Amino acid sequence: MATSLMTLLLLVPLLAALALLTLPSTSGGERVIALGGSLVTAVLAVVVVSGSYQVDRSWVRSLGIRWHFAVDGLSAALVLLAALLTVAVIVHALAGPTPAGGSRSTYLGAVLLVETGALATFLARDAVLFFIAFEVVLVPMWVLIRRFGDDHVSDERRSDAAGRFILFTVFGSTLMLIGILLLIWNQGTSDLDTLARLHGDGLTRPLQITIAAVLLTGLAIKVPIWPLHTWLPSAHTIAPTAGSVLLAGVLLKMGTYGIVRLAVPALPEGVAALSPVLAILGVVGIIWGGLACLVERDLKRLVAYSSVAHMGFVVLAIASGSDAGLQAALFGNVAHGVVSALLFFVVGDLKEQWGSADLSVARAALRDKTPRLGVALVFGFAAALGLPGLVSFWGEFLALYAAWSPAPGRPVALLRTCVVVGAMGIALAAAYSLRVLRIVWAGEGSEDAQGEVAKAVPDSTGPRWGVVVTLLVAVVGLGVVPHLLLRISELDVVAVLGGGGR
Amino acid sequence: MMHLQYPLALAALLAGIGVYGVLARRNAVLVLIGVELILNAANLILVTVGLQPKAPFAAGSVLTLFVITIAAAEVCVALAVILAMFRGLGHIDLTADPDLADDPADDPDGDDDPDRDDDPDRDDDPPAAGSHSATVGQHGSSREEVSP
Amino acid sequence: MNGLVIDVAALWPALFPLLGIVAVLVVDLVTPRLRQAPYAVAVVAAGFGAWTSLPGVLQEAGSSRSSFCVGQQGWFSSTSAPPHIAPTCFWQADSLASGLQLAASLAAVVCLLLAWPIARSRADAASGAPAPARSGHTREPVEAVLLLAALAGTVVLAASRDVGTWLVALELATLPVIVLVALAGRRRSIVGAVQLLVTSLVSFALLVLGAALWFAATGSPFLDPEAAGGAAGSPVALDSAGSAALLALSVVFVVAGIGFKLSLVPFHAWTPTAYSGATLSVATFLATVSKIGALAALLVFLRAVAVLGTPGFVAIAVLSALSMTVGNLMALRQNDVVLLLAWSTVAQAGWVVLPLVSVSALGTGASAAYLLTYVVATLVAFAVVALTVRDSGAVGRSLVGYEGLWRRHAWRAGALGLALTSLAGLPPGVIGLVGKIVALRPVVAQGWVWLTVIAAANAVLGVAVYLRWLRPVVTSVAEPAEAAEPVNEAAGSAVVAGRALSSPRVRQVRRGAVVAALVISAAVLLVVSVQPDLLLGVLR
Amino acid sequence: MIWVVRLVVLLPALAGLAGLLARRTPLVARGVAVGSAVVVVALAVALFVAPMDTADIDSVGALPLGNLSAPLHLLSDQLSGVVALVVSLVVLTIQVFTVWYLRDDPRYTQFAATVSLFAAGMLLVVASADLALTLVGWEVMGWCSWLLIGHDSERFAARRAAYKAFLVTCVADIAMVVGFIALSVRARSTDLLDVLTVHPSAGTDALLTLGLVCVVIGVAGKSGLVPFHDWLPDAMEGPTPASALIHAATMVAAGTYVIARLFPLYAFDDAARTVLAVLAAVTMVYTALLAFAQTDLKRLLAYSTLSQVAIMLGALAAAPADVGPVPAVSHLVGHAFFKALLFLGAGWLAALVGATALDALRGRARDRRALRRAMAIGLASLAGVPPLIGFFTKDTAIDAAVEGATGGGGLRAWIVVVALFATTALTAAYCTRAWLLLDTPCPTPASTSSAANDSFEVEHGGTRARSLTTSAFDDGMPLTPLAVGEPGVLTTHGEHKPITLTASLSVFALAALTLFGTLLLLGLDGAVHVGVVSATVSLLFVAAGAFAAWSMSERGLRDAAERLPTRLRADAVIGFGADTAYARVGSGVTALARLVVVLDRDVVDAYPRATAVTARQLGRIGVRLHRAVPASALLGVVVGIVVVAVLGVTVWQ
Repeated sequence: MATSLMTLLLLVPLLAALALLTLPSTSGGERVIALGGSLVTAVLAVVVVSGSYQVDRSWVRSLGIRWHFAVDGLSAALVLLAALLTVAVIVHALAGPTPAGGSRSTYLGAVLLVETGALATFLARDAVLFFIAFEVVLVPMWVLIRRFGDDHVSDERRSDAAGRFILFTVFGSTLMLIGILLLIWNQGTSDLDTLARLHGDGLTRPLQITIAAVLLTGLAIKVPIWPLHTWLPSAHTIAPTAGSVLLAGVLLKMGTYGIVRLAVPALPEGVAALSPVLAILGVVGIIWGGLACLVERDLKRLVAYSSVAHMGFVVLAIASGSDAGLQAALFGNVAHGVVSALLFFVVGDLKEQWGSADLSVARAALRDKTPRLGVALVFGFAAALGLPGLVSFWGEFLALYAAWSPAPGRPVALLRTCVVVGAMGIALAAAYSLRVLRIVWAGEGSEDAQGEVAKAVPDSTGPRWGVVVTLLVAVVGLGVVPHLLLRISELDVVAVLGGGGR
Repeated sequence: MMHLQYPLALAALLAGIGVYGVLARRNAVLVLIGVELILNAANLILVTVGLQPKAPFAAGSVLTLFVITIAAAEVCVALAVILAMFRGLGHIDLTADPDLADDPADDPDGDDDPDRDDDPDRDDDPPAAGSHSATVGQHGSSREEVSP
Repeated sequence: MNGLVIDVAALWPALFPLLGIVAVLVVDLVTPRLRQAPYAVAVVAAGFGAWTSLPGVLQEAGSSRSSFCVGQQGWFSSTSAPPHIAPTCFWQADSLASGLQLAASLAAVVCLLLAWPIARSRADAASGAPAPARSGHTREPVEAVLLLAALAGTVVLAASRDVGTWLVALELATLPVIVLVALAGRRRSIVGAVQLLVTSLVSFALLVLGAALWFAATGSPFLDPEAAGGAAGSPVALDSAGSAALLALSVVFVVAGIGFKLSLVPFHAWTPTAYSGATLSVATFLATVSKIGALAALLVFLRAVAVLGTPGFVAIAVLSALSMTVGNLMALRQNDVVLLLAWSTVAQAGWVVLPLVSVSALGTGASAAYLLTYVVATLVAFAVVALTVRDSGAVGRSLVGYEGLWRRHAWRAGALGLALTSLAGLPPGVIGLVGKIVALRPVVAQGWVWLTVIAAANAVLGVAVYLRWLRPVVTSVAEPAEAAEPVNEAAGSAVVAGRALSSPRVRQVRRGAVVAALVISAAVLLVVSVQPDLLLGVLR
Repeated sequence: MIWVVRLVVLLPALAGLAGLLARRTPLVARGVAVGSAVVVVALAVALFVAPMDTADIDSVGALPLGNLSAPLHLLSDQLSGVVALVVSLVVLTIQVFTVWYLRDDPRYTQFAATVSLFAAGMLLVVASADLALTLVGWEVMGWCSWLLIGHDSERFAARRAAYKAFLVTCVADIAMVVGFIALSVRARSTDLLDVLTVHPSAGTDALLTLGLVCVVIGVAGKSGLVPFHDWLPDAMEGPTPASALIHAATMVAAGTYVIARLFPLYAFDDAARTVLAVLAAVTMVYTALLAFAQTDLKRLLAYSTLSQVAIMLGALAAAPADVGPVPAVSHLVGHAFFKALLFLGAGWLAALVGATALDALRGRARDRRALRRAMAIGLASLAGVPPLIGFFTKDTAIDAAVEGATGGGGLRAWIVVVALFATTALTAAYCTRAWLLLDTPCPTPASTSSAANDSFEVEHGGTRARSLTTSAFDDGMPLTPLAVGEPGVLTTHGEHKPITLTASLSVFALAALTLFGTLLLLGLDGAVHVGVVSATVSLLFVAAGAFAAWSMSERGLRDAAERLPTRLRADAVIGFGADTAYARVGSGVTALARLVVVLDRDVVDAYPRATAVTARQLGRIGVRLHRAVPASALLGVVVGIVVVAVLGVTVWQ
């Protein structure tokens, strides 16, 4: 029973997705299937997380790949995040018009497929299985962007965005595969727990560094770490709301999760040797993203660049190598998932109403005319700038703390410089967040707006508002009580760093 | 051992000439001859090495026979195809840029069209018969200038 | 009495196609007007061939089903043959060889189904006029016979263990295909056949040269590790280094000679021409059974030298990298799906030989496994193309013909999607992904870093290639025409021509056999995607 | 009792949330805002009366962070009790006043909720025994100040001022965050007690100094020390209650409290204290001078706040270790009362007159008796006239500084002492000037013309700054725009509304606190400690300053500031171009951002794009090269075999 629950958790969204994809476009059952599927999955996810179930069967015997899924502190929060965000995405999608480009059932099916892949990635305990799961999300996400993307732009741009997304990621994941294969070849097992327990034993330092470099490069594309981030803005800009939310809220997490799950425990020395590079790239990402946001005109692109900045903090935290750093990374990961999901829901709604997300067009202020979206936007950007009391603060503060006092053997002076520079990123975040709020919420230039754009857009209502409120509650709640998340990962972080396994 | 060097050198020479023939000739039949030369080089090696007492089953000679047989089969098919080429394209020049454009009515996937099951003759009408014989004539005069 | 021990049971996979040839000829003699009869016979023969290779597949690792065994004590004493010849067999089908045989037979079944002709009466009715008396009589049996012959050659190749059998089987697997290509009878197909012919002739000649060098280096007609191990005692070499060089030369000649059959760059030039010239079923055959034969031949040879350890095969690495890159880059420009598949064959051939850089059991098994994943996926793709061409005519050969396929034929589009993602190595085509893992494993194990990076880059290119096809499939038909991807100049005219060619009426052609082919291959693809072990287990 | 501490923080936060939820029903919102403020006052009284002297009150539980301990404790002691009480009292009066002041504002509920949240932030800082919690409260205040200053978001100036305020303080907070991190890394804990008990090792402790200096810089941002001072006058764009809140007891003064809490560490670190001393000394004198030149009552008060907060920080910088931080906190309390009083009074006056420009307000206080008295008490207290609270607290601060200077504080303390006395005189001068302007009814014709002239000049100066701004704004980037708050800006609120009894009562309550608040401080050890000498000297300075202003104003007949050179005054009104300097920094960053965007597009992204283009081009070339010519295929075969053979033989092994 325990094991079948875990498989069920993956099967339910998969089967629901298949049902949706094969459903004739005229029938109306997609509502029930999609919502039911995602809800059941969410419930199962909660059950699985609370009961720490696992399944371990042989799958591809000739390659030694096991059907091994389990949940622990590193992945629990992400599993929940993926499952719950999918429910939110589906509720949101059902409550509004389907983006042009295809039938709603295909849209929902692709969403559920993405969920399947994400859950499998977070749960997988076999390196190769992890890789396979990692790839599952690509095609459905490609379909979401390619087919359901912003229909105000040319087909060329949609194709470019979707192609960029999938090609960048495939390159990254193939590199990751090479790293995984190297690791497996040298360690003789693909079991992640065993790899963690080996903790790099039997690997020479140069080999560790090589493998870590390959793995981290591959994963860095997914995170994305500067300078491998250029696929992200276009993908976010073009993707429909569901795509953006899942991309930012779930898919990006797979990159950092991969680093923590795969590279850090199995290759401690390699990661340590590369941590200066990671830290520098992370900090460059923070500043780069922040600066780009200062002049970016497209709201969705702006949020995408802010993701680059936020993931920079996570990377910095990982580079510190201390347990507080890993805690910060995992927390920051989830925090960014919640916050960017909130932002993309709101921004997606706005874009849907506005027809574009161009900030240089003077529009009616949200503040009084569209108070709900306005409040959500304010909270979202307040969280994006790391306002204490909201969820992302803890991730960023702890990341900086961890980088200031890294694990022994790491370059302290360099990391401390990174902390100072990274802290400047917080000021940049404040600058661009307030810039957006000033333009959109307070209505900079709205007095000059004329015609169609001067009209207030309809406010968020019904289920869509419910989704936004839920995320708002999460943003505030986790900000006030960060323990909820930190406790989940506490023990496992120590295990990951100490090579204890579990 | 020394005496083995000479046949092997001859084999190398033959192979070299064969390769040259393959590369230098434009006429399909002459290319075929180049190929035969290479095969003969291989045969020579086989026979030479087969003289060694260690080789079991008289393998050198047997393999040579095999190769000769295969070459014969090859030539049959090759000549058939070259013939088809001549009938279809009007020349057997291997360096010519072939005209791939089929008759517009020609379905690219002929196998499913009941109308035109197989009628190679009906395909692209080749050049006039006179021109045929002319090329054959030229061909026959051992210059490999092939029309058109 | 010791002598040539013949185990007929082991030979059935090859005998059934041969018997099929005879049966086809007999049937054609008896009922010349039954167009489908030869195919039915051929399908049955190939099917039986597949069935009889199953026991070979299921045998445990290490053992093999052998026939034509010699070398038992005393047999040669009466002849001049040296007494030290080890007991050996001319036919050894271990599980890997049997797996390839099985795959070849099954692929041949699918190809035959794709070539399934229309019943005579229907064809006459459709054409509205009696077909020319001369036509139609000969083609079906000829095609069936040639396909079976090529299949027989492939099957024998996989099990052959001596140079003579190997060479004969290789020719048997190649020559009929040349004729098959030419048989389509159009100008394009003749061009393809000529190109295939001259390439194959030259390659074969050089391959024979390689085989002769093998014989010179080892003094043995057997392609087995003992022979390779005994290369030091070569009759012509002066020292062991020279002997090793000679052996290496023979190996690379063979690799290059078979490279043409595998469509490795730079021996690939015939591939697109022949694919587009041949009928779809023959193109499918070229892409699948032929490739299995080529790889089987290569593996026979390479497994013999595997005993020499795992030397770095720079030559294979270069060929592999070149093939992947060129194939993908060219496929990226194609708007004709058959041409796209042709170039994708070239690219995939690079992946197939990629693991062979490590000449070890790991490498050969990986290579075969990758080939099989490719074969299954390609069969599905070709079956979908065949079906689409039957539905919508020439436009089915161009990418635009697939616009909105998802909405029109969900199942077919699903099968195509699965095939394309398998080829691209992305889930849901898990088997393609597993294939990639399998192929990269030996390379990584050997530490060929530059090659893995090229492979990674080509994985990306490959995804780009197959997504170009997948894109119209998932695109909604309602999309405005100008939104379609701008056609490049090179292929633009072809597409325009293709559009002009597509007849407005949807031709109601019977296509049960094609559907069956699609269903069979897609089912196999799906099953192995869910449980890749079924495919990989074949190659224990 | 433990719950009292928690509730003091929690209640205003919940009130803020409730206020947001009750957006549609102003009545409920009012009730929640004022009611919660009343309860908080009651709780704060309890804390004041019976402080617990503990720093181990759990808030939300310790953070599980491995080797970093972050217990997130709250504390309660005498100091926090006094400050909490003052904060809650000021917030209560402001909430009451706001009910009247913003009664017609559709956004009243949001405003009141934000004030509650703001109070929660400040009270969290007050009750926090953990650096992380302090940071939370600190930033929450910053965010609320953005909301409050930008309350009238229809106006460009308000949006800009809010943006500027948040950004400037946020830039300083970079240092604050780094400082807190440095301090907690020393102690491996964010707990205040742990941080304080890790005493500096012998000699210098670089990490400690770095941390403390960084905290000083962070405080400088929120407290408006030079060079971060310029956001505060602009923040006057917010409604007057917001200004009162920010200035009186919360955000601006919070820096004092934070440093006071960390005083044991500062006492041992001369370097950090010197930085603080210099910043504070410069700020108090410079901003007092600017205050004198202002043409707008609210801006005058704003500059006076800067000056007064610098006095507190100066006391912290100069006070000897045994005196401790109490004198500074004492002035914090005094300042809270009289500054809230002054702001609410100014708001009242402005509501009546419809303007805050001194020209427009001239003599308007004279015929409103209650208001006139309130303003008089406030200004006198600001100037340091005994027996008002301002006198006691300021002289306590001066006394502490003098003690530090004479007790071995060295140059650092002397700088502060000198600056303190200078500021005393200047404060008296600008208070006198303001009073004379408010209370002298009929400007003579001559002075009118001169005033017109003067205001022209000011307008001129303002316009200059404006044009600079607009050019920066044209490119759609709201980072750089700046406009000096125009003199005489009309508030949009409460024109000629009769004041309600409760609102006026709140003002009177503050006046009463200004009069008798000293009694509150008696409970705090050392909070009132007036040295005879220093008090006498400072009184002399007060008198001198007042007299000078009076004589400059020709007995109140004209504006004392008119005696300054016109050019100088115009520049002083716009803060000597500090705003322009900020804008330059802003446009510098924007230019960098543009560069980044260009680099992102044309360098970082160039590689993938180039790869795609190359692939496509190579494909095109390949398609062109690849023709169905059999001979070329043969050539390929032969060349390939040769290459492969060579490679195979040479590289084999």
